[in-house]
Amino acid sequence: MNTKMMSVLFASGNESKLNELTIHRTTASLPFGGRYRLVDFALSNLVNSNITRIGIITRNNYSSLMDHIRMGRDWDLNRKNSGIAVFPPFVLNTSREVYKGKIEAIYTILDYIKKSPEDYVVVSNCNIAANIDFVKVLATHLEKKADVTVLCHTARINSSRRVIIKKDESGFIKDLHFEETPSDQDYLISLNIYIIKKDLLVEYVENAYSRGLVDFEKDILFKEVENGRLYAYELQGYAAIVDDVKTYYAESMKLLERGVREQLFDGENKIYTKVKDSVPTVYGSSCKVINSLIADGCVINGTVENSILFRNVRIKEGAVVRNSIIMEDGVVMEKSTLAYAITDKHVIIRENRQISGFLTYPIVIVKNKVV
Amino acid sequence: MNTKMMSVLFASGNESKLNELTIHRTTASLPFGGRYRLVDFALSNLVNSNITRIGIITRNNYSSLMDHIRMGRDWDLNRKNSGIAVFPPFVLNTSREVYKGKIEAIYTILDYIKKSPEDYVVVSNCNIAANIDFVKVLATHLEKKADVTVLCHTARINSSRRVIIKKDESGFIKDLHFEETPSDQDYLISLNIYIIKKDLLVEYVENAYSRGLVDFEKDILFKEVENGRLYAYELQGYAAIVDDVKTYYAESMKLLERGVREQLFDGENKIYTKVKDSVPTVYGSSCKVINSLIADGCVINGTVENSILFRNVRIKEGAVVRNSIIMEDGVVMEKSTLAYAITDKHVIIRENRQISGFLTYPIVIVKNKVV
Amino acid sequence: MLRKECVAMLLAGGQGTRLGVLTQNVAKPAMPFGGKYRIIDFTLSNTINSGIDTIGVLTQYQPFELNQYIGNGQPWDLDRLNGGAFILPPYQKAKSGEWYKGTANAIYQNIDFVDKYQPEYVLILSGDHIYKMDYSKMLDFHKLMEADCTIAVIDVPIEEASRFGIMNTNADGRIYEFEEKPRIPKSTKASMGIYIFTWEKLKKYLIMDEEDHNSQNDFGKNIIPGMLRAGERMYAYEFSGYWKDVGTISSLWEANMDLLDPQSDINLANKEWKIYARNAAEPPHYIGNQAVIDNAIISEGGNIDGHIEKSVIFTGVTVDWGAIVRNSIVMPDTHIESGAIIDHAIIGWGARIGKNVVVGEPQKKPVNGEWQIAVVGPGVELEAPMKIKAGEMVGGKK
Amino acid sequence: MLRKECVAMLLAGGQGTRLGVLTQNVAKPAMPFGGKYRIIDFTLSNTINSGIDTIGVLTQYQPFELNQYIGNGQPWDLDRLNGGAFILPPYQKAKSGEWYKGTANAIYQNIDFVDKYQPEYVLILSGDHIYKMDYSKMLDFHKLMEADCTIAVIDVPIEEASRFGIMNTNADGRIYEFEEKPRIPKSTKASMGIYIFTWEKLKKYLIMDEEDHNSQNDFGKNIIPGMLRAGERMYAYEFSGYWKDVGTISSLWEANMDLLDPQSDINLANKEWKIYARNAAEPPHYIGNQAVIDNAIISEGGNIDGHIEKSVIFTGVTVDWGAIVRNSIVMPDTHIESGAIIDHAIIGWGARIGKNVVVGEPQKKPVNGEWQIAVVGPGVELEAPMKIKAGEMVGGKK
Repeated sequence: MNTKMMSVLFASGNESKLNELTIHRTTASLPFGGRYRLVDFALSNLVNSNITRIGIITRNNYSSLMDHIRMGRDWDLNRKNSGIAVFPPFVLNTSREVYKGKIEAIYTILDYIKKSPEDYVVVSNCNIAANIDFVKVLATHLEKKADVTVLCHTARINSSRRVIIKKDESGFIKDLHFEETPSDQDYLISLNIYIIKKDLLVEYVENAYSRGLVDFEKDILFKEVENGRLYAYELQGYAAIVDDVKTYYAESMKLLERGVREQLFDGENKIYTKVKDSVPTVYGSSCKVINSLIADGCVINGTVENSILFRNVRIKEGAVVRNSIIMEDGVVMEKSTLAYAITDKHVIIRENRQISGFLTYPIVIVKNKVV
Repeated sequence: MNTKMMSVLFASGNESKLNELTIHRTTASLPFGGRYRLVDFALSNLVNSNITRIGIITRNNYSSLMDHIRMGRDWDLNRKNSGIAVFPPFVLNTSREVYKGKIEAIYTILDYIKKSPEDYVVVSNCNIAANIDFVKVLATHLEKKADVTVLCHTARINSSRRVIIKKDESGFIKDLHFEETPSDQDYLISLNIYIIKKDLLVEYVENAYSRGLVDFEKDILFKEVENGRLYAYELQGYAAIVDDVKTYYAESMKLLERGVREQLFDGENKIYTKVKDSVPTVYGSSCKVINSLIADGCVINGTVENSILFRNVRIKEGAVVRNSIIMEDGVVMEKSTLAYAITDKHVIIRENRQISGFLTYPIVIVKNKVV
Repeated sequence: MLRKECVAMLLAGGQGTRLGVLTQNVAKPAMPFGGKYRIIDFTLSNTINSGIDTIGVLTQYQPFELNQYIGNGQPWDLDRLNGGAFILPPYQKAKSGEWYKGTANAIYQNIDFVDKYQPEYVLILSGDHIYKMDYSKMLDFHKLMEADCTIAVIDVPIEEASRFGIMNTNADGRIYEFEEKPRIPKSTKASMGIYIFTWEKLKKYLIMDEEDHNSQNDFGKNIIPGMLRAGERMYAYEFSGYWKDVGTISSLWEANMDLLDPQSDINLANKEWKIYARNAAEPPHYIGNQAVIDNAIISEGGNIDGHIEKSVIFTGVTVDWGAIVRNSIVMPDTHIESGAIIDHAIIGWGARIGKNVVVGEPQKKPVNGEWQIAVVGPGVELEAPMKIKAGEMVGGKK
Repeated sequence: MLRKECVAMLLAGGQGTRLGVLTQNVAKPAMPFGGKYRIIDFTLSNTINSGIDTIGVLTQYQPFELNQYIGNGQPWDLDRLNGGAFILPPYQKAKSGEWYKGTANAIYQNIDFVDKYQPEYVLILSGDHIYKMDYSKMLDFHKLMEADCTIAVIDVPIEEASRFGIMNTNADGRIYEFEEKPRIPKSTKASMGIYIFTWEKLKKYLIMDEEDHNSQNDFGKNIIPGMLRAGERMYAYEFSGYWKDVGTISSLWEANMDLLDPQSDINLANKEWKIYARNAAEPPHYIGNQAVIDNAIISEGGNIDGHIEKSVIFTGVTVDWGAIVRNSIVMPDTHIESGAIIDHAIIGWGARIGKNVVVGEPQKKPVNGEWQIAVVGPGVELEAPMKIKAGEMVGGKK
């Protein structure tokens, strides 16, 4: 077969900082961009790059993820010989303990990785929204004869524990370290997406695991810097790392910029998601909508400004929604006002409610809540 | 929609008496008949009767079942609006306890049952091999205006805790009770497969659950006898109830009779199973095979008599297999002899081994064992 | 092969010449409708929602689009191991081969296909109507009446009845007379072109019809009258609800506009009877800072910064600042540039309406029952000072 | 529509007249082979195993069987949302429509289909060969050589070379001459009828070829020689391994017999390169108390109580006690009654060989390279004292 890459995805990772948004789900299944879940970007990028063997390692709350993925049919990944394998926690871990870090996580599925015929592995978190052509990344990886290619982009540090890269003129990495404090300055920031030759990944993980190490970045990559074979592949165009409520809100709102949407969605490499057979959105005569991203299936009779509406949201007459994110099946009833809010799936805001957060502190309303 | 029936299947139930055969699997996924698992009969009967909404309640060891079913595509059950729903243990049970009996099991999925649009429910165990047309059963159920139709057949009692039926001339049940002792005489025996109107099932289960009752047969059906609306639908043709190693072996061997195979497999209602893309079986020049059922993908160079070979079994030169059941990927090496044995999947019998059980006490060799 | 109680055969063959430039390169059933659908989505969804999972799509004209659109049938849940959706073009038998001569001949040529499923009943559908219908209820009626043929009928106003095939029936629904476009209609029960036949019976008449060299091999002209003459049990099944033939520009436009009318019977949002469509994998649409939206249906992938009023906007449409779209249908991947004014128009997919171009004109009511809709063909690019008048059609290039 | 690097086009059009009664109602690619396969399974499986998931199947002859056999493509993992398997019969464009005139014309008529996937390369295949081949390696070679066209060739014995299209090449594989069935072959590199073209280049030649009214619109006769004359970069890709054209009764029989030969290169059991087929949902086969099996391939669903020697027994075959089957191919759902003797024969699907009927005769070696195989057509029922001689063919009814 002609396929050269497989992939290992980590469905979990930032649940603690995403608070209410990930009570019932993994980071991978966090709704984003009006009709997607974060995992859609990873899956679509892989499929668009002809990578069809994808192992997803979950830690907890994976049932919403399983429900979303459904054997991968919406990504054309329901394959006989490859396709998606979801690894629930415990399955390979006889001590009945959830894995402690990526090294242990990969170690539990080493058998699956070794048995796969592909030579290269894309290792990725599921909290990235970007449009990535891994065929090009692999071509560069091979051309540079790198041990590990680390995908990165130039951006400000808007959250803690970002991995900062320093590279030389040839693109090889000279330094890697965590940065805890936000900055107003641009840095080269790792997206925690890697391409590695499979045999090397297995060697790294077996070595590290036998020494009791757990952190893939700190215990493997940071140490490998000195060998000089880590290559920094800088992604042009929009890329979002979502790791807390603040970044979730800020990166969502960036999608209101046309240029950002074009970089993320346009061109040949489409982003796929679970098909829900919604009807197109219906706008009534009394609606007033500006600067908003609106998914299918909504019925809008009120005012919507600077907001993102997911599928099947209902905005009733006289309701006003500003600078907010309303997830699937949300309802804002007559004469209510919502500002700087993130309402999770199936939240109902009853009549005459006034709810407002603040730009840097958007209020989160949890799933199925009636306010 | 025109579909009138849905189904609830119990994947587990007899694991304790099936010993080594169900260490790693539910009863539903027990291999049977050379290329099937027991659940294939239930699923195929349902699909052939146009029943496509099927909830399967599992208790433990359900990963082999999930792997076998794969969203139901081999039964054409990967439907958008219906199809298979597998309910793992714990999901709806906040006390983190496995359900105690069928009543509690059904109670945990009552929501799923209530939301389904079908009016009638087929409730069935997964340890039955038979070819059943539920359209006919429902027609009789409606014609007789029964509350519950109990499928049964005439047979000897060959295992404990069989449910024995006494009926009147009109077919309605006059008595139902457990029978613990085997007999040489024919009885009318319940197959533990029922058709019930959905609303009535919900009522039964809600009532019984609120009284802390657990046993569907004892606590509901036995008590309903006195109302006189339980109808006994007697199945003609072959039907097997598999509930221990002895019945497993005996019912398997019955498949060597042509008449039994015709009743189980022939006609319009095919039995489907997971497709494995095996090649046809190859017989060498030195083989000697009589009175045996042989699945695809075998390579036979030795002697096989009165036996059942599952897919991809290898019988080497000089090996002799008699009165045995060899499950998938089994290998019997040169000059070994096997008699009255059941070897689980992927068992290897090395050269020059002599292994023999006895007709009433077949020896079981567990999965992946090399002897 | 598992037996099927009922197999559906969808006559999707027509070129739909009355739709002009819109069907120049696309068969009518593949025509976009309602923001994200194709016309055929309604019939396919009705079929699977009625519990019928085997459907032959008979086509001989431009099958590519339809073939690729239907694909493996998955969006309609028709990706079945046994059954599913099959495109059935004419084929070459041994030495000879012939195109479908008429609707009945199309079924005749596919008798072998139907026979494989050994059905008791065959449902004959056409692919150019917008409606939601549970065919299983019609089948129940067919069985109850022990009919040989059941024809779905809808009540039409008496003044329009002479435009339809009219069924004259007894009180129990049994048809005693069929009149094609009668000058003086005796009833208002118009045929919807939906038939259920008992297959053995239909097969007999198809074979007889094929032997008759004077026959036009058409259901309405030959098979139905022939069966009536022979005294077969033929029943009219009365359907009530939204039903619209979209065979003309005016009716296609009207049917789209009906979606905007809260009083209309056609409720797409009903979750009990979903209409499925192949998904376009587009992001949500964006409504810009300058946009004014007043009663519209807008599908995914759009960038709308203009003024939209009482219009249906399909997937991937861009409407620039200052453009005005009123009472119109804007099909997929179209670009309406600033200053353009669109009114009572249909803009074909992939078209570009340049700055300040005017397409169509305001209208109060139809003329002789027909709205004067301006049509811009697929892929056409218009520049100012171009002006397309009411009812005018500008040609499609591919 | 997602772009595809390479689209495969499978020429499945031929009636296969040399297979006589076996292809009277079934296109050659749908012919049963090897116990549970159809001939086309090999090409479909090679394609998906090579990582190519979009395949157009060009057919105009008896497409039903093929259409229903391929269905939604699931058995070959070709049930893709984007891509998959498509049956492409000729279709009617606007007013005219025409059958495929030749292999090149068949691709020409489907240029639009290919263009939708914007492929860089097109792989042209035929559906009547038995072989296992990784086309992705051939594609790698095509790219490495920066070729316009790459033709797969296989080394044949020099004495047989004049039966093939022969490629004469430079040391690096570049073709400088192509000779169709040369009397005095200059090389032993025979074309396998498998081509990879850079799509833009092929499209140009297809359009030119269509304009040439003297052309037979055939790849071997027109396109390949034309490209060579024009000096395009054409390379021969050498394939080694099992490859067999099954276009005649004798070669079909031989290819089946090869499966029984442990020395043969055709290894179906190799799990790295599975050959997929639609599953028949039959129980395991049963070998009875009286049976003698000596070197055979037996598929599912059979009841075998006779004597089987060096034969291929398909799905659902019954061989009664006392019947003898030697050196033969017994296709699906056949019944061989007791006392019948079959030797060097092919029994078509659904046939019944009555008690004591004799079909075929023992043979030591082929005559002029052809085995004298007796053939019983599909569905034929024979009763004693019927005797079918070596090489004789008894006609199929449907």
